Amino acid sequence: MAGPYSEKVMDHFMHPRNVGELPDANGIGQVGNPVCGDIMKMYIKVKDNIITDVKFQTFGCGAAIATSSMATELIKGKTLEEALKLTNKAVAEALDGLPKVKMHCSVLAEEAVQAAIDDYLKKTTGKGLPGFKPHEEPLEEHEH
Amino acid sequence: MAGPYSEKVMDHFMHPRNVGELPDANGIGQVGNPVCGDIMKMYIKVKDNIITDVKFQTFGCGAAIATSSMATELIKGKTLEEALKLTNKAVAEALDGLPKVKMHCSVLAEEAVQAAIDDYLKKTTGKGLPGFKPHEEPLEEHEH
Amino acid sequence: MDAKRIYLDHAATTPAHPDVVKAMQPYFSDIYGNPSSIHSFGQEAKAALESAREKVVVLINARPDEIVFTSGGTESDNFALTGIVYANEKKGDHIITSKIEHHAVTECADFLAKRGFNVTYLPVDKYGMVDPMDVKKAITDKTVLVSIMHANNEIGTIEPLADIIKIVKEKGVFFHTDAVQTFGHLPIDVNKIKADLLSLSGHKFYGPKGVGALYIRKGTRIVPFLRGGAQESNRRASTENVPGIVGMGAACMIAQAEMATAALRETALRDKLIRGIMEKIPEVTLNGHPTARLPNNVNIAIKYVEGESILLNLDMMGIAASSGSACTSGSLDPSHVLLAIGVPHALAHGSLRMTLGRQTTVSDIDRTIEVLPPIVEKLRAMSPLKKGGK
Amino acid sequence: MDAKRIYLDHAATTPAHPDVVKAMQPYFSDIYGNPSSIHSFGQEAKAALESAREKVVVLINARPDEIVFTSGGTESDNFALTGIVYANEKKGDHIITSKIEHHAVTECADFLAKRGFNVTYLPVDKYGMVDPMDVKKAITDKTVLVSIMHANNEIGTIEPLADIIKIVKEKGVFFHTDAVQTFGHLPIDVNKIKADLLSLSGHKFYGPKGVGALYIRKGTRIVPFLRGGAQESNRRASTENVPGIVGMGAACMIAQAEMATAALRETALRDKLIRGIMEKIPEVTLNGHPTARLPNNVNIAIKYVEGESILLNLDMMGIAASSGSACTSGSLDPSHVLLAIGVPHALAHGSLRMTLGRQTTVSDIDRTIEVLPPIVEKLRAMSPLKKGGK
Ligand SMILES: Cc1ncc(COP(=O)(O)O)c(C=O)c1O
Ligand SMILES: Cc1ncc(COP(=O)(O)O)c(C=O)c1O
Repeated sequence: MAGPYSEKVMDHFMHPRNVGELPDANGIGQVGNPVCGDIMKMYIKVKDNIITDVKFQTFGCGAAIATSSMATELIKGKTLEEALKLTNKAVAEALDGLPKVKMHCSVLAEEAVQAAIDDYLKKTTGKGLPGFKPHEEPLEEHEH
Repeated sequence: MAGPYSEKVMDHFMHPRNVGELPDANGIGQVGNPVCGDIMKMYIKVKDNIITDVKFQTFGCGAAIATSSMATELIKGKTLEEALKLTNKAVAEALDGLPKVKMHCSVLAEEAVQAAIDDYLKKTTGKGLPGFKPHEEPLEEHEH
Repeated sequence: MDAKRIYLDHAATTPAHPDVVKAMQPYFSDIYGNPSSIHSFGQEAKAALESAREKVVVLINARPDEIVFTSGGTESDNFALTGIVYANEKKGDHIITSKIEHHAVTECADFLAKRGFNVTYLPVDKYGMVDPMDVKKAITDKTVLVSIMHANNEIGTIEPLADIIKIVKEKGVFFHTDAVQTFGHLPIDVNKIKADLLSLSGHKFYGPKGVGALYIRKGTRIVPFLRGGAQESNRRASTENVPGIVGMGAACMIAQAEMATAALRETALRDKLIRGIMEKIPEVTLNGHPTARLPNNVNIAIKYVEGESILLNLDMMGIAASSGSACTSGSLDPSHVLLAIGVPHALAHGSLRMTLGRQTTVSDIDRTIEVLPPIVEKLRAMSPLKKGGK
Repeated sequence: MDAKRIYLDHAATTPAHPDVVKAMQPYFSDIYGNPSSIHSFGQEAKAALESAREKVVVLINARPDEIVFTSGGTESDNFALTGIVYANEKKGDHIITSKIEHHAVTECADFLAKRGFNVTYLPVDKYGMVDPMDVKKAITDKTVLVSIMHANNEIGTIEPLADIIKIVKEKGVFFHTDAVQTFGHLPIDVNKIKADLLSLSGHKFYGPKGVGALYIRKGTRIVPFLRGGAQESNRRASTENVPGIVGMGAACMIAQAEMATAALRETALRDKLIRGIMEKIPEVTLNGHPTARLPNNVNIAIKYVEGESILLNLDMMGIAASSGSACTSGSLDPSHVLLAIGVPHALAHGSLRMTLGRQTTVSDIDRTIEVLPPIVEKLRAMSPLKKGGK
């Protein structure tokens, strides 16, 4: 199928890595909202400044699911500093590119990682990520 | 060919009756002008109030030639009074109809007959056809 | 790749019927004249054009000179709106339409609004129905045109046209209907319902793409949309798409013969599919009217999941569906139609349209009912919206 | 009826090339998806669309995203004019075009003039040439668009586009050219001549009817003409005519391969036909430019006779020609193009256009040269304009 997505996107979409909730997460971030049609929730488990485990839940299009999945792969086992360097462009490139109209999904993925780290920092240091503010605030909060 | 014209129109167009000049004409009328693209010249020979001979010359489209031809047939051998009763509708009907955009050609044919009679009356009685005025005056006159 | 692919997107477009394709063939390279030409090549093409026109009118009880061929539903809609509005500028400057029209109507109305005209977008009820009383209330002495679609392309709701037009005509206002989804599918009699203008599109009823028509009631003054040559009695310039028009004519003949049986058959399949999904998947609702509905339209809101991700999964299983109007894919906004009937944003994003067709079989429906639930389950498992989602 | 009919009206329309028709076939009933659909049916259609786009650009050295598919030359012209004018209302309200443009340009310009814009119609010389200096003089600080055709469809004159555009671009004004008669026939490089917009139509170069395109230089803001869905990157709504577009793509490939040889061959036939007529028939003149002329265009003024009557006679002999633009038949006015180059009314009515094509043979030309003189003689014999006519 010569669809809108690369094979890699389709692979991550059909077989997303690290899907689900993480019961012992110590950082949880959610970005996006139902109006735009994409919501990403990222769970991280940080130990000794290293992201030892990560999971995601996403409501959204193929690109939203694939970028979430790819982002989890890219930050797993990384230090917080390394994870914070993850850009949306890097996520998109790792997926062999995204259609232009779907680039915002990779931005969401980048922000989901940052939101999770922000939450972890708040919980552990009482202070969030300096300057962190996702493009769109979640409209509603769901318990997990 | 399912063309714009009836078979009868095409017949009169391809094989027009009474084409040419009439050297001994005693009535000659010309109507139409080059701007509208149709010029009809009608020659009649009148003897004892009867049109004994008639010829025409026409510059114009298929309908213009066919209506001229049909008009000559319809007035040949008729009295002047009968010829003056010839309407454009009668010419069109005798041709099994004309396309709407070509109805003006039948009007020209009617007027060409009237113009020729008008000329004959002027020459013989000094007074033309009462009230006769063709829709469009010829812009230029050509000798024959 | 898969054994058999299942096409459930007939509202987006239909395959041309084989007889349609056959009818078109001579008009590409053999009878190729320009219908405006006076010679035999041209006149042969013209004859084909006029014969197609006679086939179109049969389906709506119109006269051949009331049909203007266009390039499709969009042009017909744009033509109707701008043509009537520009022809009646001295009379008024107000248009009434609904919130659930196809973009070919709303985008055109928006454009006219930007150019100084006034547009009222009527609301609809939760089924997508326009209330004729709302039309009555909206009409002012400046109103020149009311445009309400015959049936909605997304949710399938059939509007109460006869009642609406009765009111509109009492006020002496022109009425246009976008019948792109119903022409060739449901019986229409323009003289009975008294519509002044009606849009149709070839590729929605097994005719070719890129050709449509606008019915314009005899005597209705309209300003041309495409300007240039004198084609279509000076109402639509451009060399006519003769093969396309001939193909659409053939599609009309087929539709006339098959419409009634097809509607019955598709209604049964439609209801089977709706029932099957409702039984197998929890937390789904039907969008649109339960009965005043296109025979082939299923549109369901599936909680907690997003439409495109369902579509892609279905596509991997060989099933083609839509998550709204195909025309608006590429846009991030949820369907304006679903929002107009009050579906919340998340649910609007999670709506799935399946539109059946002449070739759809019972086993296609069975397979869809079998394939869809596990897809939804899988996506719900990864959804942050699903409570206790796992 | 006759043995072989001879078609000399290729400027009105051309037969689709057999390879074009073949290329279209799969896209009616097999690959029938809507290119806007996300599923495999839609994506297959989309791939075909984009592949056709790449074929179009080859002929004019453009980029695929600079091509918007339309329903033909008329829509492309209407789109270019209204789209640029509406997009630049804040900048100005003045359009410059010529007196010999196709009606698809002039009628649209007239419409804009009625809606408050200012239009300058430049004169042409006796060959139909626009003087670049006239363009320069006409440009004001309110001018937003200059539209001059590449070659005229009636008299075949090729305009000095490069010189005109140089002046227009120095003034920072948009330039559109109607290349409907040259695209696929003459080499065009939009980057060399620096045109901003260019119209083309499939059926004029052995592609299908009902499909065309508008080239829009990257970065040019334009308001859509057809409004509705998001097709063609939001520049032209309506479900794409996939088979037609694929067919036009195939026609581009063929044109690219055959253009140079065809032009040489047709030029030779053209000049043979002109010479033959000039030798055999007294009192005829060539309309249009003797050398800066479309390779396939012959347009002669025949004194004392009217065009339609010649056409009908030729048609009875199996030869198809035109007495002006096919689009305006049905009108009684003589061609605005012939009047603009100073041909008197009677002669304008008596002009005959013969446009050759890929299938035209030497013997077709010989036969035409043989058949035409007695027809003219017969008609002159019944003409009241011919001195001593008999
Ligand atoms: C209701 C309705 N109106 C108009 C259109 C536009 O038709 P087309 O794509 O043929 O221009 C469509 C389909 O796209 C439609 O469903
Ligand atoms: C120069 C020119 N422009 C525009 C057109 C219009 O093209 P179409 O008939 O494909 O709309 C034509 C032909 O009819 C033409 O010759």
